[in-house]
Amino acid sequence: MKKKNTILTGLAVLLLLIYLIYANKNYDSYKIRVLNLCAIYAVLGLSMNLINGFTGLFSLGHAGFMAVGAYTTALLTMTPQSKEATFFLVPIVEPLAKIQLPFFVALIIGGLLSAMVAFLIGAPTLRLKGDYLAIATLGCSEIIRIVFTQTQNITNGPTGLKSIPNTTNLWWSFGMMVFTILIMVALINSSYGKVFKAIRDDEIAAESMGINLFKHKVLSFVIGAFFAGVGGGLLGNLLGTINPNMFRFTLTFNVLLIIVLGGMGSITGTVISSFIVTAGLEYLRFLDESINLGFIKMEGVAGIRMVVFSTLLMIVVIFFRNGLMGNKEFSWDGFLSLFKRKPFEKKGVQG
Amino acid sequence: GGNTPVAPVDGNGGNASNDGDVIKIGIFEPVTGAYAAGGELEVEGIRLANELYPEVLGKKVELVLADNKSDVVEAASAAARLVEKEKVTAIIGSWGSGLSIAAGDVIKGKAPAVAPSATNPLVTKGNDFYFRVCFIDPFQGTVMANYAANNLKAKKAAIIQEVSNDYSIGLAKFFTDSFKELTGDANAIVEVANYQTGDQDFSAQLLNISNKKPDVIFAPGNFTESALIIQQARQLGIDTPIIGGDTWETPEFIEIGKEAVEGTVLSTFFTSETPITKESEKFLEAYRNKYGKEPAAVTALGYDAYLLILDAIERAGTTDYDPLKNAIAQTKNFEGAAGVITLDENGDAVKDAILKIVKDGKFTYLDTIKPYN
Amino acid sequence: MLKIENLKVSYGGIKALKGIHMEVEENKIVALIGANGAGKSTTLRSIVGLVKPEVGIITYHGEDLAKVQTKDLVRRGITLVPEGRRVFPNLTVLENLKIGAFYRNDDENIKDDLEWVYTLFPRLKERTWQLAGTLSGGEQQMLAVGRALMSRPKLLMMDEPSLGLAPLIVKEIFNIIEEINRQGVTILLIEQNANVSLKIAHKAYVMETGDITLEGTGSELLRNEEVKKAYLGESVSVQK
Amino acid sequence: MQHLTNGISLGSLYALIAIGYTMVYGILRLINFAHGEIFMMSLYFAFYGVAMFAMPWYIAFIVTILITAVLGMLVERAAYKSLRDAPRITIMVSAIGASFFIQNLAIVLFGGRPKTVPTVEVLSGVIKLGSVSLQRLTLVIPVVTILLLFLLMFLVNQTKTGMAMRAVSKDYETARLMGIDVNKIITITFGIGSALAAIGGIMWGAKFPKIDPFVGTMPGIKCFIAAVLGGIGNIPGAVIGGFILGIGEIMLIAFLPSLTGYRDAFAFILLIIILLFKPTGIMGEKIAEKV
Amino acid sequence: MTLLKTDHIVMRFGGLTAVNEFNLQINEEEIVALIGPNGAGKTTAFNMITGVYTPSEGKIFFENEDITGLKPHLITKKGMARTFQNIRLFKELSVLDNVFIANHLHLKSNCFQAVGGRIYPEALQKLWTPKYKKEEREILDRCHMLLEKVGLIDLMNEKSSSLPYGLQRKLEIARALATNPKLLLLDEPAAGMNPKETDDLTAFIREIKTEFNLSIFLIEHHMQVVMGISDRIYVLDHGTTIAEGTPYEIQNNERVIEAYLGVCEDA
Ligand SMILES: Nc1ncnc2c1ncn2[C@@H]1O[C@H](COP(=O)(O)OP(=O)(O)OP(=O)(O)O)[C@@H](O)[C@H]1O
Ligand SMILES: Nc1ncnc2c1ncn2[C@@H]1O[C@H](COP(=O)(O)OP(=O)(O)OP(=O)(O)O)[C@@H](O)[C@H]1O
Ligand SMILES: [Mg+2]
Ligand SMILES: [Mg+2]
Repeated sequence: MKKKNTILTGLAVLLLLIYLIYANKNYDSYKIRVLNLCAIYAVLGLSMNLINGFTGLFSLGHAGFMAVGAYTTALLTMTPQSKEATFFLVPIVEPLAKIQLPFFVALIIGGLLSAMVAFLIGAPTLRLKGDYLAIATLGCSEIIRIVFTQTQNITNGPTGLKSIPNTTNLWWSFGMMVFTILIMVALINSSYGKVFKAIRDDEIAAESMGINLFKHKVLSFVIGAFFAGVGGGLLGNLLGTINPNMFRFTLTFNVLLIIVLGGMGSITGTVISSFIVTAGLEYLRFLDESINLGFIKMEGVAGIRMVVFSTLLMIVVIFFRNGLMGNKEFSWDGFLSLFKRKPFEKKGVQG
Repeated sequence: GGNTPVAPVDGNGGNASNDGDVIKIGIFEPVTGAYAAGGELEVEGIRLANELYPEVLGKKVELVLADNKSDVVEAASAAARLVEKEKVTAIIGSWGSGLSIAAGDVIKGKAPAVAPSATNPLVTKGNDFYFRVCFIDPFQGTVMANYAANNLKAKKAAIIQEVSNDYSIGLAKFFTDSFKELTGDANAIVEVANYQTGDQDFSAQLLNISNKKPDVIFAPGNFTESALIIQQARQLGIDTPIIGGDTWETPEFIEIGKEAVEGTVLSTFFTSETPITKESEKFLEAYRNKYGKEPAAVTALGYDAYLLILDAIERAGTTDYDPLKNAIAQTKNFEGAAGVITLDENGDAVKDAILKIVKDGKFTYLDTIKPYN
Repeated sequence: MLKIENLKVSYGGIKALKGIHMEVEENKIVALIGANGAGKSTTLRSIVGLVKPEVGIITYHGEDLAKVQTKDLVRRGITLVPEGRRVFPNLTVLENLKIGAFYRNDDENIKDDLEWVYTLFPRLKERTWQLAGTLSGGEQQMLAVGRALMSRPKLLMMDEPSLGLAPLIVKEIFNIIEEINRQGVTILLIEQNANVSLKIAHKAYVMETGDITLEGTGSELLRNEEVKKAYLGESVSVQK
Repeated sequence: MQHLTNGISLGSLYALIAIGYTMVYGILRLINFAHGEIFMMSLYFAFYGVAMFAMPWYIAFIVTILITAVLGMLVERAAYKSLRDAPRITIMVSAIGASFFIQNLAIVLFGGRPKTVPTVEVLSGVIKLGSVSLQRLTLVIPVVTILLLFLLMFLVNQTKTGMAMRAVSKDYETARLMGIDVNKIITITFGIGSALAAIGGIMWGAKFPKIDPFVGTMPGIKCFIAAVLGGIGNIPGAVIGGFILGIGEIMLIAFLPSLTGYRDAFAFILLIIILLFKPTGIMGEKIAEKV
Repeated sequence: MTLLKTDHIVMRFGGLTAVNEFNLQINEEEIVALIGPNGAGKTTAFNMITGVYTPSEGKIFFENEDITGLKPHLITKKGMARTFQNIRLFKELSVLDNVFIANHLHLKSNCFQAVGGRIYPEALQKLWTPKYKKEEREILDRCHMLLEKVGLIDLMNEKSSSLPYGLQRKLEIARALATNPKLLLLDEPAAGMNPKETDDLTAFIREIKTEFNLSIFLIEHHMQVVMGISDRIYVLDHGTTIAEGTPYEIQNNERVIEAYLGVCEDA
């Protein structure tokens, strides 16, 4: 049984590999960009789901972590020349001006820095509960953004960074996504992951079972922030430019939306929904253009896309209140049984 | 429309971009999100130009709008969609330099882009596919510093800037540099106050400024916040002259600021009173007919961006991106609605700046400033 | 007065009730006993419309309760003391009692009823101004019963009123149940404390995993061997 | 002195809007992210009332308050009603969705370009008190805020409806059993909360006469902070929070001008510091869970 | 030997003194019960001992070590585990996981080792087993053994909230046992059970006591349980200890009868 699953998983990864090779060859840069974004959002969604979905911490600080990761990665990968050109108002501080590191190293440092920031934020705020934690973390993320707007000699202030090498490609983003999924699955099924879920279900009981609440909350927070930082780094080096304004709390909301739609506490759900939401939002663009039905031509109403999107969002939330997957996970047995159609098999997908 | 791509004219530089009988031009603007207001103004100008000049090379020009949601991530995708999926010949946009910068990498080597009003130097720097029909921040900052020092005879200036806005701090910086130089006084700037986009209350900053008794206040920033600033300053009894940049020139600036903004001076690209070119007249007439009001400067710039591209297509005689890009780069003394445009080696417009003063609830022409060399 | 026919309820896949029949006659005390998870609470929750039955008809004085919204039941004289007390923790004791009379507009009578409840539960009078959330379990239970009484019920349904109460209070609660029954209130009672509830019940039903397996008068069931074995335990005599 | 009056007037504005936030939160335990957007819509209603339909200002105000209340109730119907017993985070996403929806709808309907609130003489006249120059508004706002505060406190603590609101806030099911029409109570709460947003909106519009689809965002966040600062769900707390925030912000800019850029950060830092010492806000109820 | 000792502990909530100068002593392998009217302060005393509340005054000693004010998780580590008046299981988790988590406090692998251990391929584990894997297997074995003993082994993959009430109680006790306690504290374990189930529970408590060499401290209102298994009983009323003694002494104590038991009327 186990062996079969391993083989199937291997096969799936191989299929993904073949698909990526195909996509890289045949897709135009627009499609590739959207695919990249999907994978990056999956990484971001997973990182947030660890904190919010699995550990039950209502944190809205994700944009801040992404900002730390994105800026770190960008500053460490930009060439000294482009740094000089970009920082035309206030020159960049000395040591940063010259450093240039390989993408992977920069990405990891970005993740680590973001994790460190999360630790500094989490240590005081994780004592708060529920909405109070939400607003405090949201506040921290906004503070990070505001600080980045102000520290012109490091972040170039509101102008942001430009000419970040466009290193992120399908290999990086999907590679990171697969890596994140792997780590998350391992973590969630380990004793630590179970403890996270226990904290989510009942803090008081968990503490009475000898679990150090604070330590494990911080742990989850920091791990989540690490991957958020990595995701931010990937995003920055995909776009080639970042500025503090993109890390507003709406970005956090976007990620939150993905995990709620996918199902809080479901890795599978998060991955699926990050693809649906990201690609779907792009697909809806036809609404902004004029629609040509052959006989009538409707002038596109600017902005109607977002109206439709938010309506769809609310409808989906109302009808799938636990998200697409609830807190269930994909499993090969469940997947295969879908095809066998055994009448009495109720548990379709379960981890 | 149904896509039957036409074979590229030449083997490599060609983009199989257009249907047999239409040429697509992408509008890459924020129509939702925080910059929607600016985006809307530019789109107006672009659409108006398209109505007046619907054809080039005997083909119909079709505009394709991609909303960049005032968001950098979306901006890159929107631009990518325009060049890849819609296969546009050229792109116009975007309001908000950051958004244009985000599109820069995407469009490079795919289709040239012309920004109507993105004034940040970084937009065109190092990107020979990006152009603009406006002048850049350094020039504008210098113009206003000159005005303050020479016309107002100001010795001390205060700045109130929108810290989260690259445009605002850029202008403030260049103003500071040249004002210090002009006055020969390293302490000529007595106060730099900050505020943030969306702020509504500036009384504290203004009181601080008025305590330093400057001769002039330079307040580059969004027209909405700026109008409120001026209004609140007057309410607080501060009557120091207040000057600003091109973003002020919208009807809403006066609507919000009302009597308070009387007498404020700004630099801009364009005036409707003394039409600079023949095209200006045409534009003004059409705009007034269609909307029944005075156009904003950025609307005129949107209009110009469209015309500039059409002109270049005509000169290049093709829609292939390479020749087209070169044709745009070679633009010289092109007569647009908002002045005569010559593009410099960076792709930035070198053109006159116009000074305007608000008088009787109208932006009134004050002076024309030639580019400094 | 109340009639339940062929009631079936399920939660997702779990069949909680598998088609039960029950009847509550006016002025009687009817007890419903059964193991944990037998479906007792579910029965009460279906009566008040907090769960929707799959099939089955519940009528009250001939009226189909499926057509009546939960909030309108209290006007018809149906009141439930819910499982787990459910007092409003952020309201004072007095407010909790007042909210029991929410639908009523006869302020004078409400005052009298309040006094009546206070005489039944002097403990509540001592705590008039305390927030209900900080009461102990027993106090909260008294409050929940008192609150229900404030609505002047004709049919009072109680879900495990003796849960977690000190022996003394349990006795008191049962005394009060008999007392208000004498005053003309019909009672439908769920209890784990089978021996006491059977003792005071005119009629009783035994429930097992979603089915009613036995019914009869209280004393009949008290003597029933099966009931003794399954619910009363051997230590009955110890306590008595 | 001038700073202080400014602070008070800004603070009372924050307070006014924060009350509405707190009310809705108090009863639904739900961060009504659409509150700022409802506030924004009220500005548009006021604008159209006065500018387009040329209503006298007092009628326009009443109409605005009523329409906004209806809008609030509609939002409740559409986004929250069918989610009564859904997980909280789901409701929150629905709230965010509703807020996106209203904002984008406003863009489509009214365009992204800002409009100007017509001046109302009664509110905008300037009074000079010695060296301090005051807009009449500066005096009106705190008075209105305090008045509404007492009105609301009375409503929530002394009336039957208020009692029902508090009951509903803890337990829908039991409230229903008591004969309370839960949906009606929630609708009323939303109506009142939105009406408060409208009153806040009108005052705001008189002070800062600019309307665009995003005017609600910043006040929305600030007033939410004010509500949390005071202890979310607690009405007097919201007022205190509003004042602290408003006065604090003005003082920061006045006395530490170099830190102006951190104004918004200040609001959050203040919030976090207070939460660290009082994890449920200044006047927040203790959530010492009974085990 | 004395296992737990409280020295004049006091708990105040605002003006209310919920527990006043409570002195308690529990010896090894002893079953001690705490009874008293509702609101007497029993649960509050429990909460102080287990660290949920910090006493306003007084000291608590466990194995002669001062544990006053320690966090609950540290107290559990020292060898005390509890159940709750209202069942508090990890509802979304399986029966097995509920018990598994209670072993976490003894886990030695850190988070990296845990993740690494799970990623490390199964096939290679014959050559080398990661530390975490070894530990995980040990824990699983222990859990299986425990579940076997309490009779929940067949249900180990069920979601804990889907268990019937009585079994949830048992699971809660099993979970507490999994932390490897010396002293087990039970808050009204028989609440909501009918007399038959109550009898079964009493037997179960006795069993686990000998099986695991436990001391037990319990709160209960069911007198069958209390009188049946306790070695000693404390009686609280209004926060104050009004009696202490063997079940026989308590049953015949006037004050206790008056405040708590009531006069026995015969059926
Ligand atoms: N909300 C729910 N969701 C899913 N299952 C439920 C729910 N409520 C009850 N059940 C299940 O329905 C069955 C009957 O439950 P019910 O609460 O009616 O039992 P009961 O006889 O009142 O038991 P108790 O003595 O524990 O109160 C049980 O198997 C229970 O697990
Ligand atoms: N967190 C708290 N805040 C305020 N008062 C409290 C709190 N916890 C308990 N109390 C009060 O302390 C007293 C003792 O409560 P406790 O829960 O300890 O009683 P108990 O003996 O366990 O009663 P029961 O048998 O009903 O469970 C009660 O009057 C209760 O109202
Ligand atoms: Mg029940
Ligand atoms: Mg207790």
